[in-house]
Amino acid sequence: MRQGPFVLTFLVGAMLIAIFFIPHYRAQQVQTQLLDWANIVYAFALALGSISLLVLHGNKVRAGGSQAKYSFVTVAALVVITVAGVVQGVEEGTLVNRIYNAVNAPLASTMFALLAFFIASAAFRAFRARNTEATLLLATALIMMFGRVSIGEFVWSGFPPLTEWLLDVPNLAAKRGVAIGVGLGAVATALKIILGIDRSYMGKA
Amino acid sequence: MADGGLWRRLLRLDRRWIFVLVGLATAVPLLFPVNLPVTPTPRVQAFYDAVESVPEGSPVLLSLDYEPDIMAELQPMSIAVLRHCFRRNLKPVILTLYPAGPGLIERALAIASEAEGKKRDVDFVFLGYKSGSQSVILGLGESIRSMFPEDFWGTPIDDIPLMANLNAYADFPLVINLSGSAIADYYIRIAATRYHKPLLLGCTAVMATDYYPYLSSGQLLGLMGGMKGAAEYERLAGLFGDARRGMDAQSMVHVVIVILVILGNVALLTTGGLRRGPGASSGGGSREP
Amino acid sequence: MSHSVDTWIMALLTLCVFSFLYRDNPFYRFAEHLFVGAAAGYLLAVQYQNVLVPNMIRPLGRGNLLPLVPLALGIMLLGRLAEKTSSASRWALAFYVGIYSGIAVPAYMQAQIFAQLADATKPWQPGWGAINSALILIGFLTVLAYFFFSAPHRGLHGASARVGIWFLMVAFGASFGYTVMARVSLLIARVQFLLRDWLGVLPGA
Amino acid sequence: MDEALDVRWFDPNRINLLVGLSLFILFLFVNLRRARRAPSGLYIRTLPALQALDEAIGRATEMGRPVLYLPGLGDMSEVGTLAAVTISSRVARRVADMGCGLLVPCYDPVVAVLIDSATREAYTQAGRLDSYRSGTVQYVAAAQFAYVAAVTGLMLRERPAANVYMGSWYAESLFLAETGNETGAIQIAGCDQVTQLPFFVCSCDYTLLGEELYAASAYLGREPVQLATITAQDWAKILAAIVVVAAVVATFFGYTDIDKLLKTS
Repeated sequence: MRQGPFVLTFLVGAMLIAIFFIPHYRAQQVQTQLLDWANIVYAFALALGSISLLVLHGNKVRAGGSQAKYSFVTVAALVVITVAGVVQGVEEGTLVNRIYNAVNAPLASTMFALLAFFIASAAFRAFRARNTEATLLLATALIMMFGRVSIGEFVWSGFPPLTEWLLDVPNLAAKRGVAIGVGLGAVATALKIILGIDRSYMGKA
Repeated sequence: MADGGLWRRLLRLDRRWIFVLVGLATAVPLLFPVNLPVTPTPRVQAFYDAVESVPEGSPVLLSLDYEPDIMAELQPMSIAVLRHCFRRNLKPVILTLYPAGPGLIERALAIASEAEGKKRDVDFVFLGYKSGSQSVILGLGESIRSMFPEDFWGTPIDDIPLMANLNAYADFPLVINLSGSAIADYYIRIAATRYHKPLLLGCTAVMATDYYPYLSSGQLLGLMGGMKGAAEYERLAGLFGDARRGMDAQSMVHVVIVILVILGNVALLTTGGLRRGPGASSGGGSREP
Repeated sequence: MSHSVDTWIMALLTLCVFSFLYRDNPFYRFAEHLFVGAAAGYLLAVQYQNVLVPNMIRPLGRGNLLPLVPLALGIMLLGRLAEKTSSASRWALAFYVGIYSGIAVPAYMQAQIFAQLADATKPWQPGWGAINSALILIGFLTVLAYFFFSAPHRGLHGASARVGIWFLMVAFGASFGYTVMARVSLLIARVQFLLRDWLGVLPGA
Repeated sequence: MDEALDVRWFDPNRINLLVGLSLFILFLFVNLRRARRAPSGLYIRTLPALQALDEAIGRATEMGRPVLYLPGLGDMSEVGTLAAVTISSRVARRVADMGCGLLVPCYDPVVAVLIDSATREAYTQAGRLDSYRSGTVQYVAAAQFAYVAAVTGLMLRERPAANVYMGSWYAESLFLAETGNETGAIQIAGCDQVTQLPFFVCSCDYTLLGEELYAASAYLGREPVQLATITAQDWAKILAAIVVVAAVVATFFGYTDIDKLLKTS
C-alpha cells in the first residue's frame, strides 16, 4: 500500500503526457474532466487550510494575552466573509463584494504600492560598484530608469532607444538562456516525480 | 574627518530617510504639477491613429479586464480611450472578464461620459461581467446575445437600439483590449488571428515587452504599456488625466533613486572602501562569478 | 473630505499599511490580521460559488455520479484533520501531483524550450541588425555555459561562464530599472486616492 | 465554437516535441545507468548557495532562533513549486537533525498539505517526531499580498535567523527580501522567474538562479541517481547549443527554414 500513491501519480502523469499528443476529442474530454476534478480537490484543500488557520488563531484567542485581539480579527473576518459568501454569493451588489472593495482591494494595492519604497532602498543599498558584475547591474539599471521617464529624454534623447536596445538584445539573450535551462530543469523535475525517481515530496528521502 | 564621517554615515543611512524622500517625490509633484512634456512613442501613436481611423458613429468593442490591484496602470487608459471614443462619436460596447472589474468600469464610464456629455444605451453599452474568460472570447465570435442576454444594469440587450445590428466581432470595425493578464493572449489568438479583427492592446508596463512581437507580425495594431503609455495617449487625445498627472511624480522618484545610487557610490569611493558597511548586504557581484 | 463610509475605511486601512514603513506597530498588525482573514474567507467563498457549486454540487444533484471521484479524494484530504485518518490524504496528493506533473512535462517542453529554440534559430536580421543577432547568440551560448553543471568553471568554459554572468547582470539591471516605473505607478495611485478621493485636495479626474 | 470534432489519434504538428521529449528521456536513462554502475563517476560543480544553507541552519541553531522556509507563490501547476516541495523535505531533515525550529507559511493550500506530510516524514526519519509541532507548516491565504502581510509579520516578530526562499516568486519577492534583510537574517533564495531574480540578487546573501533551483533538490539529496538527472540536463543543453549554432551556419548556406522545424502548435 505504501507504493500505491506513487503508482497513481505515475498513471495519471503518464496519461496526461500522452493526451498532449492526442488531439482526439475524447482524449481532450478526459483531460478537461481530470482538471475539473483537480479543481475540486483544490477547493477541499483550501477548506482544510482555512480550518487549520481558524484553529491556529482560535487557539491564540483562547490562550489570551496581548496578541489575542489580533487573532480575533482574523477569525471574525474569515468566518463572516465565508458565511456571507456561501449564503449570499460573491457577485456585484453582495455584502462580500462590498467588503472586498472596501477592505481587500485597498489593502492589496497599498501593500503593492510599498514596493515603490523598497525598490528605492534596495537600489541604494545594493547598487554599489564593487566589481565588474555589480557595476554592470548598476549601470544598466540607471540607464533603464532614465530612459523610461520624461526627464530622461530631456537630458539626452538617446536614452529611450538605448533602453529598447538593452531590452531587445542583452536582456533577450540572457532570458533565452535562462528559459531553456529552466525548461529543462522543470521537465526533469516533473519526470523524476512521475517516474518515482524523486519521492522526497512525500517525505521519502 | 567630518567629511569622511558624513560619507560613512550616508553608507549606513537608515532606509526610512529614503522612504521619506520617495514619499515626498510622489506627493509634491501631484500637489504642484509642472507638467513635464510627454513624447508619444510610435506604438502608442499607432494605437491612437487606429482609433482615429474608425468612421464616425461606428461601434467599438472594448474589453476591460483588470481588478483593483493593477488599476493604477489601466484605469487611466480606460478613461482616456473612452473619452477619445466619445469625442469621435464612436459607440463603445464594453465588457469585462474579471468579477471585480465592473465596479472600476462603472467609475471610469461615469467620469468619461460626464466629461463628454454622453448617455448610456444611446452612446455606449456596458454588458457587465461574464465568467469563463477564454470561452467568452470565443463566444463573442458567434453571438454576443448568448453570452450577455442583459446589460450590466439588467436591460435586455434586445431592448437597446444601439445593439440592434451588433452580435459578433464581424460587426465591429475595431476591438480594444485593456488587460493585465493572459486575457490579452486569448484576444490575440481568437479576435485578431482567428477572426482577423484589428486589435489594440493596453497592458501593464511589465507585460508590454512581451507583446512587441505581435506588433511586427501585425496581430496588434497598437500597444500601450503602463502609466507612461497612458500618458502618451492622453497627450495625443488632448486630455489631461491621471496618467499625465502621475508622470511628474514618476520623473521625480526616478531622479531621487538615481541620485541616491550615485551618492552611495561616491560615498563608497570616498571612504576608500570596498569594505562593507554594516547593514549593507551583498550586491549583485557577491555571487560566484 | 469624503462623506462615504467605504472611502473612510479604505483610507484608514491604507494608512495602517503605510505605517509599516516606519516600523511594525499595532495598526499594521491589525491590518495584517484583518487582511489574512478577509482574503482567506473571500477565497473560500469564491471557490464554493465558482467551483464546488457548478462542478460538484449541481451535477450530483442532477444524478451525475462522476463528481463522486473528486468528492472522495477531497474527503480523503480532509482526513488529515485527525491523526488516524491522515494517511488517506496521500492518495489525493498523489492524484493532484500526477496531474500537474503530467501537464507540466509537455507544456514546459513546448513553451520554454521549443518556443525559445524556434526563436533562436530564426534567420539573422540583415545589415547592421546582424550584429545584434550575433550578440544575442553569444549571450545565449555563454549563459548556457554558466548553467552547465557537469564541468568546473575553468579554461574556455570558465571564460564563457564569466561572460554569461555579465549578460545575466545586464539583464537583471534592465529588469530592475524597468520595474521601477510600474511600482511607482501603484504608489501614485494610492497617494492620489488619499489626496483626492478621501481628502479632496486634488482636482478630479 | 462548433468546430467538427477532432478524431485524430496523433497531432503531426507535435512530432518535434515527441522527438525532443523521447531524446530527453533517453538521456535520463543513459545517465541513470551510468550513475548506478559508477556512482562516483559523475562530476557536479558545487553551488555556494547550498553550502551556505547548512551554515545558515547551523547559525539558527546556535542562536536558538527558527529557520523560515518559504515555498514561493506558485501553485502546483508551476514546476518551481514542485521543486520547492522536494527541497523542503531536505531542509526539514537537516533542521530536524540539528534540532532547531522551523516555520513554513504556505500560499497554496495543497502545497501546505504536501510540505506538512514531507516534513513530518523527515522528522520521523531523523527520529525526532516528538519535536514536530503542528502549525510548523501553515496555510496562510492564497492571496498574494495577504500572504506577504502575514509573512512580514512573522519575520518581524519571530525573528528567524535564516530565511530560505525557494520556488516561483512574483512581485512580492522584493517586499519579503527587503524585510528579511532589515531583520538581519541570512537569506538564501532560489527562483525560476527571471523577472524577479534581480530583486533576490540585490537583497539576499545567496541566490540560486533559474534552473539551479531545480538542481537543488538533487544536490541536497546527493544520491547518484538524483545527480544523473542533472547530467542529462547538461547533455540536453549541449544539444540545444548545437542545434542553434547549426541553424545559424545553415542559414549562411541558404537553408533558412530550420526554425520552422521547431515551431509547435
